[in-house]
Amino acid sequence: MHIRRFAGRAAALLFACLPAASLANAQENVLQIRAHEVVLPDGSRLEDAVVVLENGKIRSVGEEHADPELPLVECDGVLTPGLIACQTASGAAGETTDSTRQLLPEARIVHAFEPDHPDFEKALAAGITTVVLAPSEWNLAGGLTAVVKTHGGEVLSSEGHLALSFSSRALAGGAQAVSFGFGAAEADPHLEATDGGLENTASGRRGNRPPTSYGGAVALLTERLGDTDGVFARAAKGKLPVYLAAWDRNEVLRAVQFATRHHLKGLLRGAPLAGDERLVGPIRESGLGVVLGPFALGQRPRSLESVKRLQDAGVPVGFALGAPARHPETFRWSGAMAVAEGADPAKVLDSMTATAARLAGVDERVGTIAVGKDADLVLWSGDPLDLSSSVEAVFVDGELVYRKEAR
Amino acid sequence: MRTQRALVGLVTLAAAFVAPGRAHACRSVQGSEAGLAIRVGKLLTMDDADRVFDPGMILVEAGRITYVGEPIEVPDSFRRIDEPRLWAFPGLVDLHTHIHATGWFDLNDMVVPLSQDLRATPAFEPHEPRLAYALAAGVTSLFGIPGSGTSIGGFGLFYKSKSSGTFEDVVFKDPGGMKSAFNFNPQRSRDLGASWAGLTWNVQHLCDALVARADLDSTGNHADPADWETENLERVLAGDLPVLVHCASAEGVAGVVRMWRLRYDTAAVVSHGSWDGHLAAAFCAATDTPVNHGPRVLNFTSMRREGRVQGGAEAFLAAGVPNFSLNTDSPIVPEEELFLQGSMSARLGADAYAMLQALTSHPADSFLVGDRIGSLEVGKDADIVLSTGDPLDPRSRVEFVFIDGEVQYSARDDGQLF
Amino acid sequence: MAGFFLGALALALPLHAGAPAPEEGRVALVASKILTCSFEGEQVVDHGVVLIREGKIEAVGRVGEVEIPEGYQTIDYGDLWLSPGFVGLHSHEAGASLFSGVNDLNDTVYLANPGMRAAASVEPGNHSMEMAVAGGVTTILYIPGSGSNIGGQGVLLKTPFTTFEEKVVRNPGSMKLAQWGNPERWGPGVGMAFENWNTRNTFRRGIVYARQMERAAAGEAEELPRNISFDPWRDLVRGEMAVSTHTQVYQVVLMTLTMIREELDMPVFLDHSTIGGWLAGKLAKELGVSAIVGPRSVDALSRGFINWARNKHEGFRGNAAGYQEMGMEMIGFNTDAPIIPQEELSVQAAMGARYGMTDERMQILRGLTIVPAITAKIGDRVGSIEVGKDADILVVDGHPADPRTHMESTWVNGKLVYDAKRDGRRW
Amino acid sequence: MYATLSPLLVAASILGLGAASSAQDGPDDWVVEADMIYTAAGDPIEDGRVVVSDGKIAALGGSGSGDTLRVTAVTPGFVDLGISIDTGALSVEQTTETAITSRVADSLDLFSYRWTRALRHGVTTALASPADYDVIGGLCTVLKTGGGSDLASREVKADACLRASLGPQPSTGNRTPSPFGEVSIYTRRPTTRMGVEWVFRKAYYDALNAKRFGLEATPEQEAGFEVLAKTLRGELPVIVRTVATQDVHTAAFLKQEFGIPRMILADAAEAWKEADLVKACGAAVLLPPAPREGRVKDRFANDTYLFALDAAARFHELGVPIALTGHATADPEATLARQAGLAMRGGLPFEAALEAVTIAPARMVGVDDRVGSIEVGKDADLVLWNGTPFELTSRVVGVILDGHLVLDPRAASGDDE
Repeated sequence: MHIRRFAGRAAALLFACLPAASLANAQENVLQIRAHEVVLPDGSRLEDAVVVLENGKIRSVGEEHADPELPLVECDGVLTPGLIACQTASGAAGETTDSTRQLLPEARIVHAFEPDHPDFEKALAAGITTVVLAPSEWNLAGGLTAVVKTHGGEVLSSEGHLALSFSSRALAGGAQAVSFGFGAAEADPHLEATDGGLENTASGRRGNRPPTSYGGAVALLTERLGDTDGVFARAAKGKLPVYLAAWDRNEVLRAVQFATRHHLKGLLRGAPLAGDERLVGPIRESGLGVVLGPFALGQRPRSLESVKRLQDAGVPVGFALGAPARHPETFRWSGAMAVAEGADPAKVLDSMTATAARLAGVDERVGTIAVGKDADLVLWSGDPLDLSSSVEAVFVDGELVYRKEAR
Repeated sequence: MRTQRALVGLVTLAAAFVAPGRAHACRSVQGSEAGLAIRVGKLLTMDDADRVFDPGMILVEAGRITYVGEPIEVPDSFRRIDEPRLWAFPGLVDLHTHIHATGWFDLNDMVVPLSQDLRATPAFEPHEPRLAYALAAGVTSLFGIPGSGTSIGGFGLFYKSKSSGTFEDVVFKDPGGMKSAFNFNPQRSRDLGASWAGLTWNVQHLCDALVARADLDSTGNHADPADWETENLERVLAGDLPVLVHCASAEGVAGVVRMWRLRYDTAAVVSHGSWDGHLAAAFCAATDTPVNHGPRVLNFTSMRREGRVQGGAEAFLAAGVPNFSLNTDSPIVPEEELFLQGSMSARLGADAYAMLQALTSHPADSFLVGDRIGSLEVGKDADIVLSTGDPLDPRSRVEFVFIDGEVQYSARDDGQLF
Repeated sequence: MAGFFLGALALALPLHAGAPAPEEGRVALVASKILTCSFEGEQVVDHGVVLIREGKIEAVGRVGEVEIPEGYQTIDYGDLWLSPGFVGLHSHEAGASLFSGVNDLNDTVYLANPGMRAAASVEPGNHSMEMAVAGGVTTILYIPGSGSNIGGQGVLLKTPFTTFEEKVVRNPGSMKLAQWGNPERWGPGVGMAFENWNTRNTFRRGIVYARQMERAAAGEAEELPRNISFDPWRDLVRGEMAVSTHTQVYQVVLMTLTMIREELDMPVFLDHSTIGGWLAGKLAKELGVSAIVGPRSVDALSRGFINWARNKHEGFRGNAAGYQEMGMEMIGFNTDAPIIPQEELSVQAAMGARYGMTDERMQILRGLTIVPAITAKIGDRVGSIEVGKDADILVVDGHPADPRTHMESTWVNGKLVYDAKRDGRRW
Repeated sequence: MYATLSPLLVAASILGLGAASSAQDGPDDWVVEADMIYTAAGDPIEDGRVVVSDGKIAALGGSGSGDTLRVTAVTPGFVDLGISIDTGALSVEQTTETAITSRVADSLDLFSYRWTRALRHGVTTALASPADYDVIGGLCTVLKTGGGSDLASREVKADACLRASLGPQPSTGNRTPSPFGEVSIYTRRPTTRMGVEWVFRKAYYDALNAKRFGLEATPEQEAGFEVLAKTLRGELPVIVRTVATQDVHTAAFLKQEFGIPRMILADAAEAWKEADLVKACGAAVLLPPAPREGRVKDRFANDTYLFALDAAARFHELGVPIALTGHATADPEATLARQAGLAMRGGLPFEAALEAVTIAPARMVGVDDRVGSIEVGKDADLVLWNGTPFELTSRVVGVILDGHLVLDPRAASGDDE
């Protein structure tokens, strides 16, 4: 546990009076939380409101007074929904890329979900209660993403999105082909001892050779969208959202045009310069969301501005965690840096909660403090985007799962 | 090495006898007949009268030539060799060779710049393996000399490329002459003589002293007996022994003529004279200095500057050099390719017959051994080569080589070695 | 590129300065000796004259018997000789140099690659061709390498000239076969048996395709879908070109003769054919197969290759001489350029003579000229100084195969493409 | 197979974003007055006026509503068929040597600053081709070098010609099977020029055989056969990269063998050595940028070739259609305008040099109905000069693309006013 020196007003959390054990056997495990500010779904904040949790759900929001018989948690910080990261490889570092083939659309990354992996504890401690496990951009069709909670091992969705890649890394001739194995094909039946004029390298593709050009990749994906059944077919019918990885601007434009042409729903991943004035229009028209970041401290302002530009254009934005390469604590930094470049703080916080839930396709369960939703909440010592504030407590399914150690 | 050589000699000898179908018993045990009569289709004597006999006959008795000319009646006691389709010509002579010793370190002794008291003889090895190939190509006499590492390398010896015999059978003049080097190779940075000036002063300082002493004794008797160290050098300065001087480039050739011919009036021969040495050819002609050219017969400077191919021999002969000969500086160019030096010079414009002289009579005469070798004349050694055609024509094949009247090589029996 | 003679005839020799202005392409060459090298008939014309018109030889004969008509530029070469241009049937030098990093030699994706055409990589006017012209070689067969059993199709070219159309004599010029000796490196387990099976299998399929397409052309059969890999067999079946075979070692030469010539009835000639190949000379003579010998001129009698250690004296045995002893007449020479530079083709002939090949009926010079020309089936165009043939003529100061001889000038297609005085002596 | 962009997006992109540089929205009206207007369609007009409105050339002379731009000379926007702005290996489908049906349009990067730089040097229309790693690289597209970020708004002619390449370039990277039999997509033919010629001929004969003998083939092959059939009918020109003289004569013989009506020899540095053959076979020639030294080693194909500065003049005299290219490199010496100047120094007359960078290339790829000359009704692509075009002393001071003022002569050289 990091020992952090925080200057400024240290929130005195009145937890001391309620021993943890007694919380558990309260009447039908009901719990009341009173915070100085409660973030509502529309981004506004309630002053000194009480939120009542029951059986892991939110029973009511905004009560004036707390019921004296019921256990009460009071804190003069901010109560927000649990943060949601739209991309991570927590606990599955080596599992997001397959080096034997380019197309593995039916693969499910949920099989790599290891609930009690330490990566998830770290995420929890940073206020992140739900994450999207996603395949990497090295495979042309990496498979299906999974949406999971960071505590309790619950899988919200084992078929979140169909991950496709428009990045140059997915092309056999790409600069950093993972291993030359990508290029290997099964022994060429035509490579006899004598060429005898038989068809060999002439027209037509040979074997399961992966494409080496952008045009080839688009053609292959278009061809697969014509499948009659399977994940490609479901994506084509709009029943399965897509998760399009793209980095350079021409890759982003190509991905957007592909989604528009085939009426696909879902989101873009990567796209640091999605805010370019020639891209915002096409992205807005396509209806795709954009998962940006994670931003590093040295990030160029041009990509930080993308958050503001996309949000101003009404494009739903989410943030990527990038664990285990990145420490979950840096998740908030991406949002903070975006605000520094002019993004609206409320919208940024929303893109870490409500919008992220919508992009992950689990907004009916999590993402806002609203009646009926899962009781995934985070108590902050101050405003979450204010780097000096810290996580005081995290509730998942109404249960206190993390509490900052008293000094 | 030597024992194996001898063994092979025996085997070959034996094989000659038992080889079926080989009619030529030209190799027979010597001594039982009075002499040998060789009749050939064309005989090049290479003598001063340039006589050619078509056909021709040579009589050999006791290793010496007793008759050269038109075919004549031969007494029955003579053994006859009749080869109507072959040419005969004298064994080839190479004045600049270093294959008398197998060890590389026997080439130069460079402790002091002037080694006039050293001789190549101690390092000499009679049946050096490379000589077998030289013999197969018709080279019969070689002047084995130290290298060009010092201004005066020492004294060389004349020997023959026999396939058998001891030191006495093989060597016919020791010392045969001195070896000196004028520019490029002897210019060492370590000691005096790094520059031409230093090098020239070194030699002249020694020779001037010897000449002065010789003048004192011109009354016929030496005041004190010749110092054993400089005894041979004094014979050179007196003109008894010739000196072969390694040099290159026009200034090099001119420097050699100026010192060894004009200053000391010795029997000096300019050796190599390559790169653009032929520009000093007129100076050689004017001073009657023989030139021993090679192994580079191609003028490199004209190749580089004008992109034109030009031969060195043609230039020397055009200037009227009286005695022109060719060398291989073996093993730089293999000894057996001595005749090719002549072919290439002819290809590059030199007169063909002059090139034949450059391989036979001229080298012998320029080094004062013309009385014994270099041409087929009565009284000379019976060093005779029989070949299928013109000696300079690479298409010709050497069939037999006689040295001192005995067959030392037979392509038909030993297999064509080159 | 400098020194190349491109356009119209402009001659430096001021002979007969007074004659009327010569018409384009009309020349009369007078020389003390003309080595015609015609396959039959008179081989030498003393003090003769050759009339050239539009690149062809119009007349050959003694001065006085052949009249020099009006408008011919006469050149009297005095005591120099005239010889036909040499024909080199094994060259890899007409394309990019083998050391230039560009691979024009072998495309051996398969063990048999009959579809490859060497014409695609001919680079007119490169340095090797300039030297070949200076060495007297006027026609070459440029072929792919021996990296695979069937390297592809060669092309017959004239060595000078800077455009492909002026250089080409016949395309395809030959089919390049490598019986054995290099193609083993194609893959593990590739040996004589498998190679011969694969070669016979490919030849069989090619011959079946070619015969049906020939009958279809004559309207007697159904046409097959065009197969550019088997097209060369149509020329072979018509007998318009031969298979040039890299073959050496006695039993491999035997396989070339028995399989390709006898069993498959294909026109073929032996390239290299050294290392004891001459032992099959008698059979080659019966089957009418020529031997283009080289670049090795000798076989060392000792069991191994030539004994470089020089400590054993067993002498050498001439390859060309071996074939001659077996009664063969059709013996040519080969440099496998650039293994031996193309310009040294005449030296190969000299080595043939040195190692025992007799020359009383000019076999050496014929081996450089008419024999390879007839072997490559262009005997009607080059190889000798006869009426109607291309005017490919060398001006030499002695026997062309004698290394001492100097090439004064080279005429190809009636144009003076090299002159030692004008261009500077190149070789 | 890959449908063009849906109309939805087209409207959006035009609305959205002007040219990269000076951001005037929508085409507007201009009146360009110049001492000399070189129309590349007949004699130049002295002291004339070009009226631009609604992205087209409205009139030559007379009055117009837009602002007036006063410059010394005006030429049509340049057309560069060898601009070679591509995404390198990612622009060509190397799973097969004859990717006949793949389209470079799907792999373009229109955000690259090189388009903008070429535009500011006067190149308004360009042919985008795939990189030359395949024997037949696929279908090229003619597009404007400026305009919206998506291709549809810029494309002048989709599938304008079929790209092929001879010489050692397509075989770099390929290799023969190794003795250990390991097989990868690069273990294939060609590995030499002979192999390249074979693959090209095989593709055509497969198409001819399939049609003639009704052989069955995959849909993709059928599409490929149809593209090749179009080249044989002359509807689609073939642009073949032939740098060395070997490749020039191979291309000429292939043209004659298959009777391909329209063929452009691209980057034909040594075509001057086979000038008569090029004339005889009726091919057009696209000359590469002049190298600084006389002899240049081709970067890709490590093939040494000899460039002749008077090549353009020779072909002009022979009546062979010629075009020049600048390869849009960063080297200021290699702009397309500079190439025209260098060709003139090699003996090419001014009119022929002007045509070689405007109407001639446009005619070669069949877009001379819209671009390549200053004629009423054509696209308003103009290059404004402060002196005689192509002279070393002159500079491109203004560029108008589809009526947009991309480079403003007034701003560029304030002192001109």
